Amino acid sequence: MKKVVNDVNQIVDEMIDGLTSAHSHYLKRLPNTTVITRKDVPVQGKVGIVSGGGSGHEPAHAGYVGKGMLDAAVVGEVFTSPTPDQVIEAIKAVDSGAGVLLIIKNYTGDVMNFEMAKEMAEMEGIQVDQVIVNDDVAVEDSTFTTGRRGIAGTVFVHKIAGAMAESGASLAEVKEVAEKTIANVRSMGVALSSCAVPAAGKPSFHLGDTEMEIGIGIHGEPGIKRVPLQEADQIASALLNNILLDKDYTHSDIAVMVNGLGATPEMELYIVSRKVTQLLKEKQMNIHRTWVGEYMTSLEMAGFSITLLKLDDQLKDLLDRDCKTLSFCN
Amino acid sequence: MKKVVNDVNQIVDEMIDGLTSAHSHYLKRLPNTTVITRKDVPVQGKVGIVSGGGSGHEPAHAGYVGKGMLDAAVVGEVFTSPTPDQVIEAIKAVDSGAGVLLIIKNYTGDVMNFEMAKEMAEMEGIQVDQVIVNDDVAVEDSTFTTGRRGIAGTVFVHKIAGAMAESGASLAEVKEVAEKTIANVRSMGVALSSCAVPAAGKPSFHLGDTEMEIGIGIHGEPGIKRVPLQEADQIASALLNNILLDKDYTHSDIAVMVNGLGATPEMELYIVSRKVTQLLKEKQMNIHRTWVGEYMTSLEMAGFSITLLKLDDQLKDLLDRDCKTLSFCN
Amino acid sequence: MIILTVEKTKKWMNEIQKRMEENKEQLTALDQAIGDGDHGINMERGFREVLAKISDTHYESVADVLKSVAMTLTAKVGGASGPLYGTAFLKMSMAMHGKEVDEIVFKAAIREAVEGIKMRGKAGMGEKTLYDVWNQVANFLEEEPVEDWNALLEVCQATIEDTREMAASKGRASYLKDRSKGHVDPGSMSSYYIFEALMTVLETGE
Amino acid sequence: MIILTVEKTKKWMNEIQKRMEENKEQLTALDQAIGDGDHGINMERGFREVLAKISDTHYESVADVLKSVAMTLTAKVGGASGPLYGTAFLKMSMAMHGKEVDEIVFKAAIREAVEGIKMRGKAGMGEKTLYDVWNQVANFLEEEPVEDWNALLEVCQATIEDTREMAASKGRASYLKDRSKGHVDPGSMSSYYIFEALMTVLETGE
Ligand SMILES: Nc1ncnc2c1ncn2[C@@H]1O[C@H](COP(=O)(O)OP(=O)(O)O)[C@@H](O)[C@H]1O
Ligand SMILES: Nc1ncnc2c1ncn2[C@@H]1O[C@H](COP(=O)(O)OP(=O)(O)O)[C@@H](O)[C@H]1O
Ligand SMILES: [Mg+2]
Ligand SMILES: [Mg+2]
Ligand SMILES: [Mg+2]
Ligand SMILES: [Mg+2]
Repeated sequence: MKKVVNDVNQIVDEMIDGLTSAHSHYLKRLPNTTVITRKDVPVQGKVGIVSGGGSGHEPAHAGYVGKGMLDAAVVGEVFTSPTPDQVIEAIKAVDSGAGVLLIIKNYTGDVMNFEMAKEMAEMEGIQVDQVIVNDDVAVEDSTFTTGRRGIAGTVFVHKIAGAMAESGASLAEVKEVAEKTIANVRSMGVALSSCAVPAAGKPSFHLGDTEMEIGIGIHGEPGIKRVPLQEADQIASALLNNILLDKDYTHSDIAVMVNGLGATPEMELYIVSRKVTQLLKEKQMNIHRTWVGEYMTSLEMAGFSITLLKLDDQLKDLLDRDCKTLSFCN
Repeated sequence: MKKVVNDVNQIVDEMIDGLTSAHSHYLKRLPNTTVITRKDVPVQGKVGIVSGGGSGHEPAHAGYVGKGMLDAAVVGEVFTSPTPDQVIEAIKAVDSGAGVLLIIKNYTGDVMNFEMAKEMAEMEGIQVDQVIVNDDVAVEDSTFTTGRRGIAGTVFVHKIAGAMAESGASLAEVKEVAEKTIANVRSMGVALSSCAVPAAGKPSFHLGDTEMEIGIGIHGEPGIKRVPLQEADQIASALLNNILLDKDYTHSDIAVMVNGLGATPEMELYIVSRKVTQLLKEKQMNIHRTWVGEYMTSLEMAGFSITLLKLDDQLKDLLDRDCKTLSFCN
Repeated sequence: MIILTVEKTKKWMNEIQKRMEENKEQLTALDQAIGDGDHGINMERGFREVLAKISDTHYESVADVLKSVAMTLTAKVGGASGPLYGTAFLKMSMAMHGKEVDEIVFKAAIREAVEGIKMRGKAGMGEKTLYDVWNQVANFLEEEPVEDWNALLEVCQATIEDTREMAASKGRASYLKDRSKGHVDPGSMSSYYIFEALMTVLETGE
Repeated sequence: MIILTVEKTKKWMNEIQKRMEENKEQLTALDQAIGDGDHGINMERGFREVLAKISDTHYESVADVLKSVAMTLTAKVGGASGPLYGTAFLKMSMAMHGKEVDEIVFKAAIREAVEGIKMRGKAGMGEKTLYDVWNQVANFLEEEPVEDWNALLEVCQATIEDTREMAASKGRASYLKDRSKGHVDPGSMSSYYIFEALMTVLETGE
């Protein structure tokens, strides 16, 4: 897998530079960090929202920094959680005194690094709280595992928590609505081809010419099973069935996301989204809105994920509010 | 190259269905056509803007349909110009009496099909005019060729003509500003891997493990030369130099686009954009704004293109105006 | 002597469709070399749609069949070849309008088709396009009787071979300039199948 | 007898760094099998940064060196292994604070490191993580004198082998459940290199 890179050890640094210099009118990099923030942080009186994770999932998370969503994104090495010192810088930069919410995807590394940062920031007198997104139904949620992974559903958590914070809510209120979103969001993905971590120089795994991996993780972690490639409609219903087995969305208002993992053309995502829309209507769900595109990628992996979020009036309102970020705008 | 599809002959139809059902709050499909329009067409008193082309370049062109950009996108088979009858449907749907501007990318097929439609619509008494975008400096613009191809620079033409039309300008005025944009926009691309037309079932061309194709066309048409893969910074300066050889942008205000062709991760696009920003600053150009992302793709091709647009006060103003489409919003 | 009837014209389309289906991959491969790799797909789709359209329709005249063919190709092929073949068949239809198709009418219709292609595509001889084949066919027919099908196909083949060494200056292949040399023009090849199909129909007689 | 000095501790880090560099691909490959394919990259980066940090710095005590190591690993590794190794070295440093590092202090420090890993990662024995190796090392040291390095490395190796047949229930590999069986845990392997490096340093004496 060929890459457009210079020094593989400088990828993250150069990416952040590229991103903040391209969009310097409303993003900035905290000097000597891997933290990208809104230009106007700290926003007085507003709860700060910080998310982040390993890089390689672009536009997550920097693409969601802006009015109505995140205040800062902390960027780690490719597929590697950022370190506590960086998270602390982000927390300090966005805190206006109203406290800071960390939105963490449920990976051992992310949880440990963000929690260390939280502990240290609290020692410095900043009010910090956290939520952990775990929307991936491909992983069994039992006491024998580290629990479900956080994948594309995280973007809805960013949007809703961000809108709540923007409205002037307290840290406890923002956390509460983020938790509500997490409780109502479920996702599952499929891969048709591998990605390659640039520094590793070779594909993370191998899939045969007629194989796909159901339940793939966004770092190329193997999924539930490897099966022969099927038609788009079949794959879409298989993923959807897994989600609906896990949570009942019948008669609900829902938000839908069909998320491309990297190399799958938008054309194919819409073929999937067509089937998803059909199936959800058949199953008597009321689609409030649908997002189709690349929201949480895995480098150049081919494949996609489907996310459903059950909405009540509050979530609907927050989801629909204006926001202004690079990759999500209402 | 594995695809998430059902029947390869139904791809375009299913994609359009998926797209218009996902975004039914502001897009619609004209029944029994491959035309996607704003829901509110014809917009009274406004010049209609129609673009389109073969599919496989998503989000072009349906992603640019909406307030402040296109009124309709006409979708052809993969990499194949749409047919005149479809273009006519689009023209009729968007014309409110103020006339219609066709924005055509300079490919023999597109030009012939859109021109046939224009002739027929004029016979029905609709005022139609056209502009042909030819921003690709990889192709020599001589009387011995069909001239330069239209590639990612087309998106700037959509934006600017769209903003002009939205402001209530006449067809002649909208055409004039579109022509001005075309005169000031230049692009060039590079491919690291091929794409595969779904119905063909195999890659359109082959690139060795350490090769890249400089000057690639967005349908996989071969470029200027095939050379060993280089570092991101080298590729970026090679493309930029070709553009700057063709047109002098020194001391100008410019808009920049780094456009991903499909499989290249956003991470890599930002590494490129970083270098482009550096080089342009060194060369004393004033970057007004930069867009980085997938705007005019070639299915799952890996690679990218760089576009520069020279701005005067009018173009700057039109580029900055509000717009509301799926893939471009200010 | 009448050489084309409604029946024969339908059969002609049938024969073309068979060839486009059989040679879809070959045409696509030729277009992958110097174009965008869809010519076979375009032609197969176009003539499949033509058959679907004309098979069960009743036509009064050859001109009517060909008009239907022209409309269908224009509406279903797209790309460069759609308007070009669409125009070719439309011009043939117009030249045959109100007439029975004997040798003279037929030859005049082919010449009209060639002019239509030229008008639409603005290509001249030697630009490595399907115009080359059509023009050579028309030239040949002006000199020779229609019976000499083998000679006509030889002309086609020779012209296709000629396109191999040309540098394209029209269509997508023109972007390649000298790099287009060494490859046969896909549109010329599909035109060959159109004439080969015609030969099969006319040779077998009534 | 003092077994670790500032000099020796620096040399220890040096030896670790060499091993992480040499085995970067192996560790990454192990992580590709049951994780996300970055463990070698993470470890190589971490200890490269450790060397850059400590090489030219003057330290008063072993505890100071290890604190620097811990801070650097925490700040440069990320992922799961960063906080875990960072915590391990930090706990060691804290246990050695104000002391010279003789056998007793050393053994106590290792036990503290193990407790730190457990506190941070919440893993117990048999969950197929680097905790397994650290815990077995601590257990071994409680029974045996520090000189028996070969026996200690054998314990490490046996533990690594044990992880092969375990189903992971912590870290990324846990997503695989039974499918994680048949693969050695990458973090256990990198822990092995840490102890192997220590052995080289301690064996060579002053
Ligand atoms: N201007 C032109 N005049 C005549 N024939 C042309 C012209 N441009 C292209 N062609 C023919 O069209 C063929 C390509 O058709 P096709 O692949 O279906 O369309 P596209 O190039 O739009 O994908 C070429 O091989 C050539 O013979
Ligand atoms: N909860 C945990 N407790 C102890 N060790 C763990 C835990 N989670 C993961 N590990 C160790 O971390 C190793 C993976 O490290 P690394 O690949 O660098 O981080 P990541 O999994 O975040 O990419 C695993 O092989 C395992 O030994
Ligand atoms: Mg990792
Ligand atoms: Mg084409
Ligand atoms: Mg073609
Ligand atoms: Mg890992």
